[in-house]
Amino acid sequence: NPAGDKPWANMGRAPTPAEIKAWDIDVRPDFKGLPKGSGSVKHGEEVWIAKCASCHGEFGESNEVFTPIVGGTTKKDIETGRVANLHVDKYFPQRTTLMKVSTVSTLWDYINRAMPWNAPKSLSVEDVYGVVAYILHLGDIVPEDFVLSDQNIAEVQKRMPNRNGMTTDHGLWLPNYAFSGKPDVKNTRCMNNCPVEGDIKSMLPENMRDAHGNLFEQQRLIGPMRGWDTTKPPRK
Amino acid sequence: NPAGDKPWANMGRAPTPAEIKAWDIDVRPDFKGLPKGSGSVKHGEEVWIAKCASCHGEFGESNEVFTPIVGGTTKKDIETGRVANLHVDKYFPQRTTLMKVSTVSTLWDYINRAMPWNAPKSLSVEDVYGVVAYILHLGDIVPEDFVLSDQNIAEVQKRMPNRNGMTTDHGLWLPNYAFSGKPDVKNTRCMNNCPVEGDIKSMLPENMRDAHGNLFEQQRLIGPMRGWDTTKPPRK
Amino acid sequence: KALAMGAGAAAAGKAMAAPEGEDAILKLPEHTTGLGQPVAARGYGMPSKWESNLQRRESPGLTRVSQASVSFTPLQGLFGIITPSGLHFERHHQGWWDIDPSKHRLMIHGDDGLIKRPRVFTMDELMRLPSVSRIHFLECGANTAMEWANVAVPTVQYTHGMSSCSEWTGVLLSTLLDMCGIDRKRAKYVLAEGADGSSMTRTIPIELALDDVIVAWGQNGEMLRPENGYPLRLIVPGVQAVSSVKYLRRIEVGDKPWNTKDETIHYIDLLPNGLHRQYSGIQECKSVITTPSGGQTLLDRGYYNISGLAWSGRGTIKAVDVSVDGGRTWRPARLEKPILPKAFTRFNFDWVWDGKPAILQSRAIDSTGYVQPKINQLRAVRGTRSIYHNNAIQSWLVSENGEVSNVQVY
Amino acid sequence: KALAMGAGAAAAGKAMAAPEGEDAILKLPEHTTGLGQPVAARGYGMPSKWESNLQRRESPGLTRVSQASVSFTPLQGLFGIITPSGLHFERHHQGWWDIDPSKHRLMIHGDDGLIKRPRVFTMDELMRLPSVSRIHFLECGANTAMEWANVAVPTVQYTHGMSSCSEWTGVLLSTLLDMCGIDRKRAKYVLAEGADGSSMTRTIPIELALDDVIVAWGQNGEMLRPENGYPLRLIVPGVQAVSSVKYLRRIEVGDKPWNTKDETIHYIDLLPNGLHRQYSGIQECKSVITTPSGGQTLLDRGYYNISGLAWSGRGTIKAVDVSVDGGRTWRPARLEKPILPKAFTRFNFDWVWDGKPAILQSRAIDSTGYVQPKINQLRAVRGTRSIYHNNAIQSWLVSENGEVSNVQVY
Ligand code: HEC
Ligand code: HEC
Ligand SMILES: [Ca+2]
Ligand SMILES: [Ca+2]
Ligand SMILES: [Ca+2]
Ligand SMILES: [Ca+2]
Ligand SMILES: [Ca+2]
Ligand SMILES: [Ca+2]
Ligand SMILES: [Co+2]
Ligand SMILES: [Co+2]
Repeated sequence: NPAGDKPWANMGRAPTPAEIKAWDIDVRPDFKGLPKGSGSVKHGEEVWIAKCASCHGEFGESNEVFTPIVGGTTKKDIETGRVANLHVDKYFPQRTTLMKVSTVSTLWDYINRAMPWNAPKSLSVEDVYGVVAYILHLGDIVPEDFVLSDQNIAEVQKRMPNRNGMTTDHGLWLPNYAFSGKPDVKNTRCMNNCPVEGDIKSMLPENMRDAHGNLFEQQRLIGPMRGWDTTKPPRK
Repeated sequence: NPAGDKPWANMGRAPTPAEIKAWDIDVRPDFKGLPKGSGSVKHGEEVWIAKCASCHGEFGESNEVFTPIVGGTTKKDIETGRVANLHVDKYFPQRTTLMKVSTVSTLWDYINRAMPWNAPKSLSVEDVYGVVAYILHLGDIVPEDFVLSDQNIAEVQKRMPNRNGMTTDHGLWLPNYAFSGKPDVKNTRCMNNCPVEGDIKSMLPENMRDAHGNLFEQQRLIGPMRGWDTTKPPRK
Repeated sequence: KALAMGAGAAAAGKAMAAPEGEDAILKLPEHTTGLGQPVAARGYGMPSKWESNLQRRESPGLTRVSQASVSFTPLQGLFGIITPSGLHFERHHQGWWDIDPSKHRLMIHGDDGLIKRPRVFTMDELMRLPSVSRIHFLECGANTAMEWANVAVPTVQYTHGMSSCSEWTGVLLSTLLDMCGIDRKRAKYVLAEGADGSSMTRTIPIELALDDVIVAWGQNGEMLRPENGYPLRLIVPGVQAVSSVKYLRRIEVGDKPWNTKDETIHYIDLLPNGLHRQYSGIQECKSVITTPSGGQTLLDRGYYNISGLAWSGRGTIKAVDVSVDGGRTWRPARLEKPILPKAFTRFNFDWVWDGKPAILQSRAIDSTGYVQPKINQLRAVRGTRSIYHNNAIQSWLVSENGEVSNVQVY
Repeated sequence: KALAMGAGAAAAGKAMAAPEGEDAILKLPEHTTGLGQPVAARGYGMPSKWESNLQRRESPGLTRVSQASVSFTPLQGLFGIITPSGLHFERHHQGWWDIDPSKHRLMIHGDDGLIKRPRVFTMDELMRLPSVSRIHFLECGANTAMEWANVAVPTVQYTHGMSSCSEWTGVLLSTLLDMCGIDRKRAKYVLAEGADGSSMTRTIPIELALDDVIVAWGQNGEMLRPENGYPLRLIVPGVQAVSSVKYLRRIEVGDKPWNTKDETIHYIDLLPNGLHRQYSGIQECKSVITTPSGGQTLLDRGYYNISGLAWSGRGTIKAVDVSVDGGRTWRPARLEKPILPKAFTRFNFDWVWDGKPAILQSRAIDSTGYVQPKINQLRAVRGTRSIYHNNAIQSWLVSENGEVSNVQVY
């Protein structure tokens, strides 16, 4: 190549510090990227009522616009860092945000970048500290008079109910990709006389036949098959 | 395959004789498929004036809706079966239908299936014989009082001006596909110091710069290039 | 006896009303006796009006608002391996946009010397770079999620329609990272970030980022569709599609994962013991029969060409087996070409329906030797609440009345 | 000095107006601070509004009426090997139709025992048959016709845009002919006939008919577009596209060619001696650089990824060479995968433009060893009036002002 090895290497330009600042908004679990500042539960409650409650409910309990943010965690969980209600034996119906999130940085980062849903990136640094504090308070992770700040957030992390609830010990974790990536479930390629239980374990309940609309109108009008006309009972 | 070798073999149904008749309209050079019947030049002229002339001109000479049908053939061509005006030295500007078509069956077949353009398959058998006769007459292939019929069409074929004008002796003729298909033109894969004449032999004349509209509007608005703004002269 | 069908199917019968023949043949239609539409009547063409049943659709009740939702590809009506871009499944978290590409920028940076030459690119600049064109599937990690516990939806559009396959064109992320002077020894992860309201962020391990990840602008020959990230998106082949960040505006190189909202609140797989598997990226080997499939009715007994799709996030498809007796016996299907890494592979299989109940299944094997599992095998390890990565063998029951239903059989 | 461009290009410059940064980054756009459109807002999606320049277009003056004309694919803006179906070139002889598929029939017959079991098929029946899905190009025999004598058109859309490439799905014609009991010994040709007004008819030799010819209903994953023959067309891979009869209604098997209008009045190649080559089917090996190409202006000096397409009607592409000095020196281009028989192959090539005039050319070599010829080599044998099968090396001149022009150089 007469034009040198990588003649495209100089394409583009250096960003300015202000440009990096405008876009580099991510906050990591080690709080790299977290802006200095603080916000109280009280301030957060005000922001929440004004800008969040309409979608998420006054106490983060709403299931209307999105699944609930608060609920399902206990004082015990805060101690252990494992949300007991996630265990299959608990039969707990819904998994809330606080039951799942393992790092408080995630709440800060996400609310700062994406909330309120219809006006993302409109909150001030104080607002974000405040609503995160308010949500944590709703989960009894911080007290009512708490002021969350870049100084004390690492302490709060130690009280996150599900902070020990994650594992990367599985075959789909990407860094393992090039190395092991061992699948956890294996089938065998049996071709004949294969062992099967054989009976039908589950099928669509009769009353859900038309839950997705008239399937006749969701299938091609020619070809080997037609869609079920779900305005009528099944053919005999 | 437990279902037999070709379990799809019985798909479909037999056509009825009437169905085959309705669609099997093709006419071959050996006149297989040609319906019995006849039509005079005179009848053909009537049909032509009523149903063809508006597009092709009274004498098949029009270049408006489609290239001319008649013209460029001579008495000599009728003798030799080769249209002399097709030779490169003749500098004959346009190739008409009669200069190219080698078999009269083609005219019959095509007019019958596709003309008039806006009402294909509306002609009677007599109409088709008639207009074919009329076109042939315009090319002086048959006399004014001629009546073309399934009986005499083979004789007419012997007067088609370009009947000997086709060759299949080339590398693109499909039956050769699987066998030889020898290309007639060869390049070599020279990589360095390749022989070239080098100068620009042809380029778009300046006055045709905008003959295809404003090229700026025919190219993407982003990417490595833009389209020429042909409302303006070339950039300096 | 033949299974007489409702609207539109009568014409398929072997017997005809009139002995002289069918009107469809004997009475020449208008299109055989008239003049049609001009060329370029539509400078950009659309499907036939007779095809309007094949649409992207939401699954009612799955999500609460349509801007943070999914629309499913109608796999039941598709052929081959290329998904028409207009039917590519959609997943948005804060709605889609049609972004002015002349104002779109991509920034690549990283602290602590991980990126020596941070850069900003315009689309003009990106599209000048050395590019690749590759066919890859995208599958949402939540594809087939509704079926972990029970049958919940009727058709393959809703069971498997969060997957599509396209030819993508763009510059390899590794090319960009090298231009920016990445420290290949110390860099461990990159963060990809979108320009939409959600500014979707996902952590991608450096092994992948330097392998086959594409910063793409082209999809199936043209620019990305707005719903698929116009003018720029990431394509992370073989990995759940949420990582293929749309409206890509920023790549940051770092040394630790970011644990973003969609890495610790969603796209985590709950195990019975209450632990969540995090960073579960790879879409394991999977297949599904699309013809015939749930919600369809067979018109008649006799021969059918069973057809479907197979894919693997770990490599190429080596074989697909089909069973028509609920998994007791299997025979290999024909695989159409091309067979490409991390791409859909189309399979076909001969079947004669004798009118008795039958259970149709397909089972894919990939180049690592992995064999697609049964749902009970998955459940034994992962329970029924892990939402993501359900790559179980799909069963379709053909009943005596010709109806094909979604069932679970193992 | 950088070549300053007109509308839209200023943003590509390296220098910025304000020292603190670009507005495109500093002022967050609406799509980063608002809520976008819902999923399935468009059940069938369309390209971005910013892409509307890429359209099928007629070449002014080429034909007299638009129903017997051609619209060209905008190859100058396309990527990869799949042509978006909405931009597939069109060639109609009597206009296009959107045919009711439930009323469409295919008849297969032949006299003299050449077909023992003549048959009529509905679309329902055809689509039940064993199918194949294959990627093939279609190229009109008249592609590049206007360039035999002189440069006549400005852009690659008009020089090469009568070619496109799609994934086709259908049943092999050989499967159908065998079902109908073809006499494989005595059958020599088949006639394919369309259902439109022109009832287009073309003779296909039995060697091809029994090889890889497809009776297709699928194109790029969905049904054929109306402009491309919905609901059924023939695909004759590697052969001039006029043989791939649209709206296919009838196949007759015979023992002699038919010499139809488009086999003796058109699609015949005039030689200098006045003879016409007839039945010139095969589309020989050809390539063209699509980026950069005629009618474009380079924004700046420096690196460009030269990109283009290569194909051969005789097999696969083995190599593509690129010259940037008008054919004096050549270097092999990178070929993208897949490389399939009788399909487009995408090539890419690194080039640094120093601001001086340059002549760009590509030259394809196929699996038979055939090397794409120069226009003067073709002319030496075929003259300048043969219209069809111009597969010459295409030259693009890059002038000092950045403009790329269509030129002939050899
Ligand atoms: C107009 C409706 C709306 C408003 C107002 C709104 N949200 Fe949300 N919120 C949503 C939706 C919808 C989602 C889910 C987005 C997605 O799918 O990625 C969401 C997600 C979240 C989540 C992540 C929950 C999870 O489990 O993924 C948090 C935390 C959150 N919102 C907090 C807030 C805060 C704090 C505010 C106010 C400052 C707010 N929201 C205002 C609709 C809203
Ligand atoms: C409304 C316009 C129109 C009318 C009326 C019409 N034609 Fe045509 N004709 C055309 C066009 C356009 C074509 C070219 C079609 C194509 O490109 O395949 C054509 C093609 C032909 C051709 C083939 C010419 C060639 O070189 O390919 C013949 C022969 C012909 N017409 C004869 C007739 C006859 C006979 C009639 C009347 C019975 C007729 N036409 C009426 C428009 C018309
Ligand atoms: Ca950062
Ligand atoms: Ca309180
Ligand atoms: Ca016949
Ligand atoms: Ca006269
Ligand atoms: Ca039938
Ligand atoms: Ca630049
Ligand atoms: Co997803
Ligand atoms: Co053509």
